[in-house]
Order: sequence, then structure tokens, then C-alpha cells
Amino acid sequence: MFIVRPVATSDIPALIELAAGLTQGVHTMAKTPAAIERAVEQSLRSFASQTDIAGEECYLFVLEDLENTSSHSLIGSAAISATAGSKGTFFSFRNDVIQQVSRDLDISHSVHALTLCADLTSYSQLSSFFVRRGNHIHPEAALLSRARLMFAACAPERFSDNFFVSLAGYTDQKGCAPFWEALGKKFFQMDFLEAERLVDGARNRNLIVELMPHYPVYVPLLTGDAQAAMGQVHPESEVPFDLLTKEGFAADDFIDIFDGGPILEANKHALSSFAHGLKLQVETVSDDSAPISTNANRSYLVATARETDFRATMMQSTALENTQTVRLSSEVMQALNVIDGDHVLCVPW
Amino acid sequence: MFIVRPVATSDIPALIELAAGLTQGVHTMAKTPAAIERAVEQSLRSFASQTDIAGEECYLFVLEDLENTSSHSLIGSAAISATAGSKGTFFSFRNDVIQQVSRDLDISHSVHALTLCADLTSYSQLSSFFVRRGNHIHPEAALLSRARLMFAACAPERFSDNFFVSLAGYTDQKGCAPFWEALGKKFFQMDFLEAERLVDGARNRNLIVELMPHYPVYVPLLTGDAQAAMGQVHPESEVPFDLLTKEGFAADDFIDIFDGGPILEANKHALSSFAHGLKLQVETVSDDSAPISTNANRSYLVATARETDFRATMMQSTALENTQTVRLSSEVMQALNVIDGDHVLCVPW
Amino acid sequence: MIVVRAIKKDDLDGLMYLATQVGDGMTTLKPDTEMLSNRIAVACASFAEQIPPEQRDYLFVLEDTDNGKIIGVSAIKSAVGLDEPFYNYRIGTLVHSSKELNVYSRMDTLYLSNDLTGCAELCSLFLHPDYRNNNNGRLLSKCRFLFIAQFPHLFSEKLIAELRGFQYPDGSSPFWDNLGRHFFKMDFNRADDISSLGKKSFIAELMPRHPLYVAYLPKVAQDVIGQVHVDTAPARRLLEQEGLYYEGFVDIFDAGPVLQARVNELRSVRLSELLEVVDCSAALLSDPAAAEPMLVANTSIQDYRIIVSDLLPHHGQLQLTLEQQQVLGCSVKSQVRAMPLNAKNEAKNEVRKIGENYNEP
Amino acid sequence: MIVVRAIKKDDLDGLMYLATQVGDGMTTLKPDTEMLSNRIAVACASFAEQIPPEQRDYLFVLEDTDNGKIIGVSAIKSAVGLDEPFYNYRIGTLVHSSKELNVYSRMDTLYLSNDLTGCAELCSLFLHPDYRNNNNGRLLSKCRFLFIAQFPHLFSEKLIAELRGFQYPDGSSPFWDNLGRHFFKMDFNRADDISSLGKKSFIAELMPRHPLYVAYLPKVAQDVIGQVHVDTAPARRLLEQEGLYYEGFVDIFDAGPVLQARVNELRSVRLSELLEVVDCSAALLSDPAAAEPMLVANTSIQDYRIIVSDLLPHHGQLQLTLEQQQVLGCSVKSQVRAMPLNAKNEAKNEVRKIGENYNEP
Repeated sequence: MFIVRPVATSDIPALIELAAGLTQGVHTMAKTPAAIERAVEQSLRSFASQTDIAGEECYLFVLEDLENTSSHSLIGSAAISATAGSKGTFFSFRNDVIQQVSRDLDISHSVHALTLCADLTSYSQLSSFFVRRGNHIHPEAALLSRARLMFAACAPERFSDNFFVSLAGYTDQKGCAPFWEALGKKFFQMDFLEAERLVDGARNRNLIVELMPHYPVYVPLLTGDAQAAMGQVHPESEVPFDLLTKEGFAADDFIDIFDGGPILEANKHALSSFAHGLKLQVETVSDDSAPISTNANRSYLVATARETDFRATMMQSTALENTQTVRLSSEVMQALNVIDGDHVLCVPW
Repeated sequence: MFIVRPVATSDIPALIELAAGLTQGVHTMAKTPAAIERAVEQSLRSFASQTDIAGEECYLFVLEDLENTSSHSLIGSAAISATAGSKGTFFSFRNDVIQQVSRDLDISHSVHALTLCADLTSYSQLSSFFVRRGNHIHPEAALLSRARLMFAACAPERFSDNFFVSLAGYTDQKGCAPFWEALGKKFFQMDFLEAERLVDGARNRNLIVELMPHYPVYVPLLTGDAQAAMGQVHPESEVPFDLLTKEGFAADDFIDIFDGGPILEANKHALSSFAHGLKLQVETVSDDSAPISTNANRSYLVATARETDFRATMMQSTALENTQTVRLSSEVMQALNVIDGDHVLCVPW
Repeated sequence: MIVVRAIKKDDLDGLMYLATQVGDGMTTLKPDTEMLSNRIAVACASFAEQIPPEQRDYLFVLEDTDNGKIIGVSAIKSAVGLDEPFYNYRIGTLVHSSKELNVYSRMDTLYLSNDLTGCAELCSLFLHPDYRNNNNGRLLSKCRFLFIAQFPHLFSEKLIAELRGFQYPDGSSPFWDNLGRHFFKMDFNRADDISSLGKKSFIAELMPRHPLYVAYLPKVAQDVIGQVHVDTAPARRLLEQEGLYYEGFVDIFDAGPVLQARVNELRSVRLSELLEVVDCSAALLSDPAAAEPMLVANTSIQDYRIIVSDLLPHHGQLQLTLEQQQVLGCSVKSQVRAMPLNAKNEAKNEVRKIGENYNEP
Repeated sequence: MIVVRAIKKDDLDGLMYLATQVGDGMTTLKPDTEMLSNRIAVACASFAEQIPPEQRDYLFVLEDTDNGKIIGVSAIKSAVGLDEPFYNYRIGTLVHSSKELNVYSRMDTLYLSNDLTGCAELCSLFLHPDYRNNNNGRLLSKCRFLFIAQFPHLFSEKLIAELRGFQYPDGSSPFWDNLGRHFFKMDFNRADDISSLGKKSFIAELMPRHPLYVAYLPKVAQDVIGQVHVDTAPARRLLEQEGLYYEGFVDIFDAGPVLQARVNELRSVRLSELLEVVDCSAALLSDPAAAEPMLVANTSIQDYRIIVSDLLPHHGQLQLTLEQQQVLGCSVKSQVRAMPLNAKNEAKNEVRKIGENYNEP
């Protein structure tokens, strides 16, 4: 059984071990022990904060395999920031269309251009998603990715109405990004991985506005390689990409300023966890050994509806769409730490 | 009793009479007899067209007072274009935010700028709204304004997924627009009303890209008057503004390039006529003299669900939210030209 | 004798013949009777000062007085860009630097501009192949500088000359292929037709308007910015010797350089002198050993005439033969304006080539 | 006698005293011992050619040899913008025209640019009030042009000078108030402090980067673009007479003009001559009635010295008194470089004022 819960200080060693599997330039999860410690501390502060507007909070969740009793039970992590620009302006390239008109030649056509913009600064940002052995869509990966949004659905005042995720873009075997070669490198005068290392994966630092172009970049002037890489996702990010598009995220309007990777964004109303989430009251199953129902053929993600001690897991159930209550197994109730009469948020799988 | 129906050739004299009440620079309805004839012909062609993608169609509707048997029974008109840019690129100013950062001064602030853009070109556009004696929100004004969207909801393949309306901006008693004075006039070298007359109210002509600025216009550099006029609606357009915002339209992202007036836009899912429209089957009331129901205390707009011979009117009814059928009075049925078993679209008032 | 003079109405036939000898690449001298007769009419009105200075188009012809043939032409347009926008790319600099990363990037940028609007332009130079010898090419080009020196009040502050840019032997332009072509979704032949009608501004409307970093272009396109066509290199040097400089403006199609000068810094304006005509029959005033070719022009705008003579001025006087006086339409005691044909630092071998390959658009 | 010479290490006290006499508005000469001794160190290394040409800062002092006092200073910075970006607004032109409406709008535009990156800059001129007489001001300014003429290979293609822009008597700038202020959400005093530390680039980062139409500005701000402060008008004319022009670059704060010149077009480069020193004890070579003030400099970079003398050169020779030779560190048969102090077209009355109000930033 898998659960997602807020990170705890005691998770730090496991996170450091987990981080050994990260690929540079792909994963946004903290990599060094010091960075991991800072991220955990910030998350503890964030969960503990009394806040009614989105600020500097960043919530870090871990995925735990309850059946694995070794020290390797922690198999993934994912985060959500209240606002992308809490520590500065979050920069991205907006896909703009510029209209070119020549009356006398009777020609009117549109040209694509990339404009450095701060549009996503006030959005909430999903980041740091990583699951060990994560090259296919395992249900637990979906649980980890979506649990963040279920938390946001339970505590909407802590987040923006809009969410985005920036996914790693295309790089070749040597870690070389064609989009970077055509654009960023000309201003930064260094290789992609070197730049990512120096800025620590951040897109909200002032040096970006110091170095990046201030004028629209006409797409037709980029190399063919670079144009092909625009919006293309890194193979290692295909799993989160699929999970997120299924959740309701859409890629189109923005791309990453470094590698041209896709930025997925959505209004909360477009996201399943908000739109199709069902807030139900827990009803105990009297006889735990008996099956909950012979019709328990639907898969749901289920999470605590409370803001403190958040927990999320997966379960099978009968259809819940027209009910006010949900029957949980004692195993699930224990995992979520809920009792009869508590509220939970259920989202169809 | 008021109905909205597609314009007919026989309406031309009444439309010409109606147009006498138009204010230049405010109303987008056709003003000259020749222009009115063209608009009517285009509308007839549009309704008659077999189309499954939005193209050059423009549908013109009239509001008729069935109880007025004089020649003045036609009291309003409104139109909806399948795409704003059918005859060219539709230009507007997009409200952009440009981020200004100085690392060493530790300052980061955003500056508003207006960018000439073609973003609305593929949207469907509402226009030409005018009702005689229209300075307050009469129910029939709402009927006229919303009937267009009910038609769109019945024939979504004829329209874009996104809609907008450009409303007249602020002008003073002399027809002088402060926004124009600060911006357009410097490029056009003529007064606002003169420019509106020359371009015939259009925002999709190539001369716009020839004359208007190609670079973002920094809002702080505009005069105070001009800044105050941005997004401000002309007094004569307050009625449509209120109707449209109630329908689900929002102003914020775009303004008109000439007078700075608000451009309201919405995805169709945000519009009541789409989101809250109920497609129901007509059930005849057996005894017409008896009240339909003593609980008929809800107001609805009701329109034919067919694409040809569209009709819309208002009625009182019981709540329809959980029903599959609707009972219509014979008067309404006659006005809509529907019979038992036909489908109608009902939208809460 | 060879003389350059203001064009006249009855030069149409001569000009038409000349225009038939012009190859491609010269957009302003096509063998089109209507076009040429219109141009002659404007030029005659210009020399007659019947139209406002900024509308004028001074057209000069090179005539062989021995047979009355018109064997060359050149022009000064008083002001460009007043009818339709005159576009260029201007090369600018933007510095991007971050102390935090210790990065300093100095980037060249291209700005689509109309900055040269209102400048006077040297244009339309063509010399018949049979006469590409002696000083004919240089006379035809330089006559315009002496004209400006004589009538500086007729010209705006700046003078420009557009030069043909780099092309491969097959006529293709690496600059166009890597920039303009991306924005010009039209068959190249049509583009070329439109351009040769002088309708550059129509095409410019389709070019990117936001500043472009030159670094976006492939190196092969970057390298030719401001470079002239190989055949135009001698013309470039000649203009530079007269005081024109490349100041970072280039053609939007082929990135050929625009040379420019302040009118009052031109060699002709600084160094030419008004001299009194003296007859040649008396003893030579100046040392014949020191003789060098001089440009000598009369001071009449309506019947402007200019020749090359070999005698040096002496104390404000210049000796001319009777024939020279007749060709210039002047006589003893008349004033003429003169300056050495060659600039001090002119490398003679190079400028000899002028006229052979000189093509102004 | 009054001499201008390359600064030396032990001039720190003299320079400090001079700096205490400077009022506001001169950001590069503050009475700060550390700053000044650093600057002197760089200047000494510059004259000694111990640092690369583009890093050099040539500092000249005006000394009264009668009492050894330092009474003035001026400088040439070899290249601007290489440490931190050097920003200006460049005035460009954009034409908007529609034949359909018969509208033709020629609009001036402001582009935030680093185009002048790498140019040499004239700066830091200050003359003690007690010595604002005779030719001292002009010597102090013009000594730099003769220096450039002697060592042109040390300088980049272009030379600039930033001049103070228009201000109201209360010190406010209509250009700043109508442009910069809107983008600079910071107390003006703080802005001024930062600016006076030479941190202009920090402020430029906050200025609008997209091209601005000048027509957006109120007329009062438009009118002062490229206008100098009333006290700076004489300095502007002096620089223009040496061959500098306003080419459309202005300061981002007050829109004061940047004057610029190609180094090889400077009056000093074109007209100064190398002459052989001849003793004065013999008969005068040149006509004393035709005497006019000449700038005369030695040819040593390390111990550069320049004075004003009254005798004209004659056939490549120049007579100097023994004292003049001593002050210049030269002797008979030495070479010196000289040119007339005043340009031909200088209106003497105007330039007399130089030094009184001349403030280079």
C-alpha cells in the first residue's frame, strides 16, 4: 500500500539517498544534502503556517510504500509552491503570434515569436516530482503527482487559482539542449548543464533578466533543431507529462527559457482534483473481513480533507458520484488516520 | 411579448429608421441604408449556409415587439460574427505586464504596456447591439443580447470556442476620446470621430498595422486622462456591459485600439447560455386558459433548438433544472413556431 | 571632349539607348520610355528649380562632344523616404552582463529603421562599356560631389549611397536566405520583381520589426553584413575617399552597406575652390610637371557642366583652353569651381576600375 | 608659465585640493582620497603603457610652473562600457504611412542602446576658478585632441563627450520628470546618489527597453532632447569646432547630447603638424603680425606636455623660447606637434567663456 504524506525531518536521509538517482538538468528536486534540508525545513514551516493568501510557502510530499519495511520505503517526492515567484519573478517564454501585413502585396501572415515574460509569477507551481523506478505510469506515481493537487483542493486559500508545471525539455545523450544552443548559450556563453548548475534550476533569478533577450525571439530564425525542441518533453519526463495532461493540464502558451521544454498550465477548474473531487463523509465498514461491496470496481484516490496531517492513498470502491458518504476499509482509514464521520476527498482514478 | 429572430429582407426599412438613433463612435450597428442592406444580405447568406467551421458568417438578429402592431414593432438589433477576423486580422491592445529588474538596486517591479495584437482574430465577435429606448436594463434588451449566444449554443460548430465584445470607450461631450488623443491621433493625425468614420468602425483593416505603433506602449507614459479612459465604458454602453458581465464575460486582458474601451471576452464554458442552458422537450399545456402552474415563478429565456428559423423569447415557468420536458403556453409555442415534442433551449434569467 | 552636364528634355532617346545597355541589378534605370521621360521631366524641373528642393532628382549625363552621344548617367536624389518609407537595418549594440555569473555579452543587433529618411542619395550611375577608360567613370561619379559643393544649400545635412551587398556567384544572398526569406512567404522571383519596381517598403512591412540579435543568424549571414558585392568594392573605396563612411546601416535584403556623410564634411565641400578663368594662350601659370587631373565645373545650376582638365590652379586662377571654356559655357573672368579629381590618399590602381563594375542601385 | 602635462603619482594632494573646489554635477571628480589615488594609479599606468589600451584613463593636469600648483584637470577614457554597460537613448526615425488614408507620419523614437560601447570619452574637465582667464580653459580641453593626434593608434574609431542636459533653474529636468521618473519607483535623492556613484547602468535596467515614440512625451520633454544645459553651451560649441557632432545619442536621464566624432576626422588629426624645434634667439622666421596662439606638444607619451605659444610655424619649423623648450622637455631639433589653438571658424567671444562654466560629467 502506498501513501503520500508531508515530508518529515526524519525523511532527510532517505531523500538524500533518493536524490542519487536524479538526472541533472531534468529533475527539479533538491539534490545536495544542504538543499534537501532547506526544502524540508521550508515545507515544515509551510504546512504549519496559518495563511489565507498564497505566499512563499512550498509544500513537499513524499511517497511511501507501507509494505516495504526496509529503509527504502520512501520511493518518491513531489512539491507544490504557493506562488512561483515568491522569491523573485518567474520567467518563461510566452508563445506570441505577431501579425505581419503588407497591404499592397495583399499578404497577411502570422509569425511565431517567444517573449520573455513574467506571466506565471503569481501561479502556483508543481515541481520536484521524482519516483524511483519511474519510467512507466505506475499507479503510485499518479497518486504522488495528484496528491499535491488534492491538498490544494482541500486548502484552496493557500494557492493561486492557476497552476503550472515546467517539465524538462529535450537534451541529447551528452546533456546538450538544441534550444539552449540556439538561444540561451549566445547570452550566457556557457553550456546548458553548466548554466543549470549555476542557476540551480531556478527560473526566478534576476540574472535571467540581465542576460536573456528583452525582445521577442522570432521562431523562424531559430535553428531547425531548436524549433523541433520547442515544447518537446525529455524522455524522463514523459511520465509526469502524461499524468498531468490527464489531470487537465495543457501545454501551449509557455515554454521553458533554457531548454524550451513544455510548461503545462491550467486554471483549477480544469483540473480533475478540483472539478471532479467529491468531499464525502467516512462510514466505517462494520465487518472488515468481508468485501466492502461486490461492486467495488472503481478506482479512486482518497485524501484527508483536513489541512494538517494530510494523507492520500488509493482504493477500490463502488461508484461515489451520487453519494454523500464513502465506506473505507480499516487499512485505508488507518493509512489516512481518519475515523468514522471525518471528511475525505475522493477523486476518480 | 418580445421575440428575437433572424433579420429578414423586409426588415430593412425598419432598420434604417432604427439606425437614426445611433451615436457615432458608440454603436457598431450598420448606419447607412447601403451598409444595412449589405448586413442583411450577409446575414441571410450566413443563416442559409451549411457550415461546420466558423468562417465569414455574420448573423444579424432583430428584436420585435409582437404587441406593437404599428410599423415600429422592430425595436432592436444585434449581431454575432463567426470569426472577428474573417475579412482580415482583428487588432486589439493586449494588456501586458513587463517585468523590470535591477539586481544591484534590489528592485523588481512590473510596468503595464499595451501591445498591438491579433489574438482575437479567431474569436467569435458580438456586435451591433442596439435597442430603442435602451438606457436601462429592460428584460427585452437582455433577451436580444443573450439570444445570439443561445443560437451559438444550439449551433456551436458555427462559432469559435471563444467570444468577445468590444464596447465603446469613454468620449466626452464633443466626441473627443482622451485615449485616442494620447495615442492613435499621433499616428493617424486626425480626430477620433474622423478616424472612426474613415475606418467605418472596423478593427480588422490593414491600414491599422500601417499606422499603429508596433512596439509596446508603456502605460505610465500616457496622459492621466488616457490612462483613466483605459477599459472605461461609454455611458451609452453600460447596458450591454452589465448584460454581458452577468452572462459571464470578463474585461481585463484587451482594450480597443482607438478609444481604449473594454473588450469583454469569455470561453464558451464560462457563459450562462452554454453552461446553464437546458435542452428540453416541449410538452403542450392541455388547458391553455389555466395557469401553467402556480409555481411558475422562475424567469427563463427560451429559444428554438433548431438552426433554421431560430426564435427566442421570455417566459415564466416552474424550475426546470431537474426535468426533461418543459411546458410552454400556446402563445410561446406560436411565437417560437414549435410543436409538441420539439426541443427548446431554456436559460435561467 | 568628354563633359558631364545637366540632363535636357531631348536626351530621352540617348538615355533610352543607354538603359538598354544596363544589365540586371540596377533598378532605377530600366529601358521604359514612360518611366525615363517622367524622370527626365523631374530632373529638368529640378535643375530649373521649379519644384521644392526635397522633391528634386538631379540627373547628370556624360556626353562625348565629338559625336553628341550620351555615354553615361548618374544622379543625386534630394531626399529619400518622403513618398514611401525608406527602410534599412541599423546595426546597434546591446550589452548583457551579469556580475553574479561573471558574464559580459556584447551583442550586435539589427533594428528595422527609417532613420535615413530625408537624406540625399547618390544613385543611378551607369557608364557605357565602350567608354570605361581614362577618367570617365570617376568624372561621372565625382561630378555630383562638386555639384553639392557648389549648391550645398539645396541639400539636407546628410548624403548617402546604397551599395550592392555580397552575393554568391549564383546570385544568391546568404543574408536574404537566412533572414528575409523566413518572413517573406512568397516566391523569390515575385519578391525580386516587386523589389525591382522599387517597392521595397512593401517587403519591409513583412520583415521583423523587433530588434534582432545578429547572433541568431548563421555565421555565413553574419559575415556578410556591411560587405559589398565584389564588383562594387572599387566604388566603395571611391566614395570613402570622398568622405563617406559605413556607419552601420545596411540594406534589408542583402545587408549591403549604406555609406553616408555629413554634407559639410565631404572632401569636395572642404577642399574645392572657386577660381577665375584665365585663357590658356599666355604662358602657363602653374608648373606643367606638377599637373594632375582637376574637376572643373561652371557655377550655373540650370546648365551645369563639368569636365576634367590637367592644369593646376595658381593664386585663385585657372587656365582653360578655349574649347574647355566653350564646353563649360564660360569665358575668361568667369568663376569656376574646381578640385583635384583624385583624393590625396587615393590608390590610383584601384580607382581605375571604377566604371567597369560600378553599379549603384 | 602654464603647462598641461600627464599626471604623476605625487599629484594626489594637488588633485584632492582641486576636487574640493568642484561643485555638484561632476560625478568623476569627488574629493575622495581613495578614489582619486586609484584613478591616478590607473592614469600613470596608462601613460606608462603598462595596461592594455582599452583599459586606459589618461589624466591631464594644468600646472602653473611659477608656483607648481595644479589648477586644472581633464581626461580621456580609452573605452566606455567595458566594465558595466554604457547606456544612451538613440534617436531614430520610424515612418508610418497609409496611402489609403493619405497619412504620412514621421516619428522620432528613443531606443535604449549600448551602441557607444568601446568609444573613447572626453571627461573630467575642471579648471580652478582663479585661473579662468587667458587660454587656460581651451588649453585644458584641447590638449586632449593633440594627444589623440599624436597617438591615434591608441584610440578606437570613435570619440565621444557627454554633455549636461537642460535643467530648470531649480535643478529639475523636464525629460527625467516625464520619462525616467515613471519607471523609477524610488525617491529621487536615492536615484541621484546612485547616479553620482556612476551606477547609471543599474538605473538603465529599470528604463523601458522597447522603442518609445518621442510623441508620447509632453512637449516640454520633447523640446529638451539633445539640448545642453545653458552653462554647457560654450563647451558644446568648442567641441563642435574640433569636429564633434551631435548624432542623435542622448543621456538617459536628462537627454543631454552626446557629441561624437570619428578620430580620423578630428581637426587635430587632420590639421596638426609635426615640426622641428628651432631656437628663438635668431631672427623670427614667421611674421610676428600674423602671430596667433598655437598648441604645441612634445611627442612623449610618458611625459606628455603641452603649452600655448604665439609664433607660427614656417616651412616645418617652429621657434620656441628656451623656457618653452624646458617646460616641454624638448630642445632644438626635437620634434613637436602643433596646431592653431582656435579653429578657423571659432567665434572668439564665445569660446572665451570656456572654463568658466565648462562641466564635463
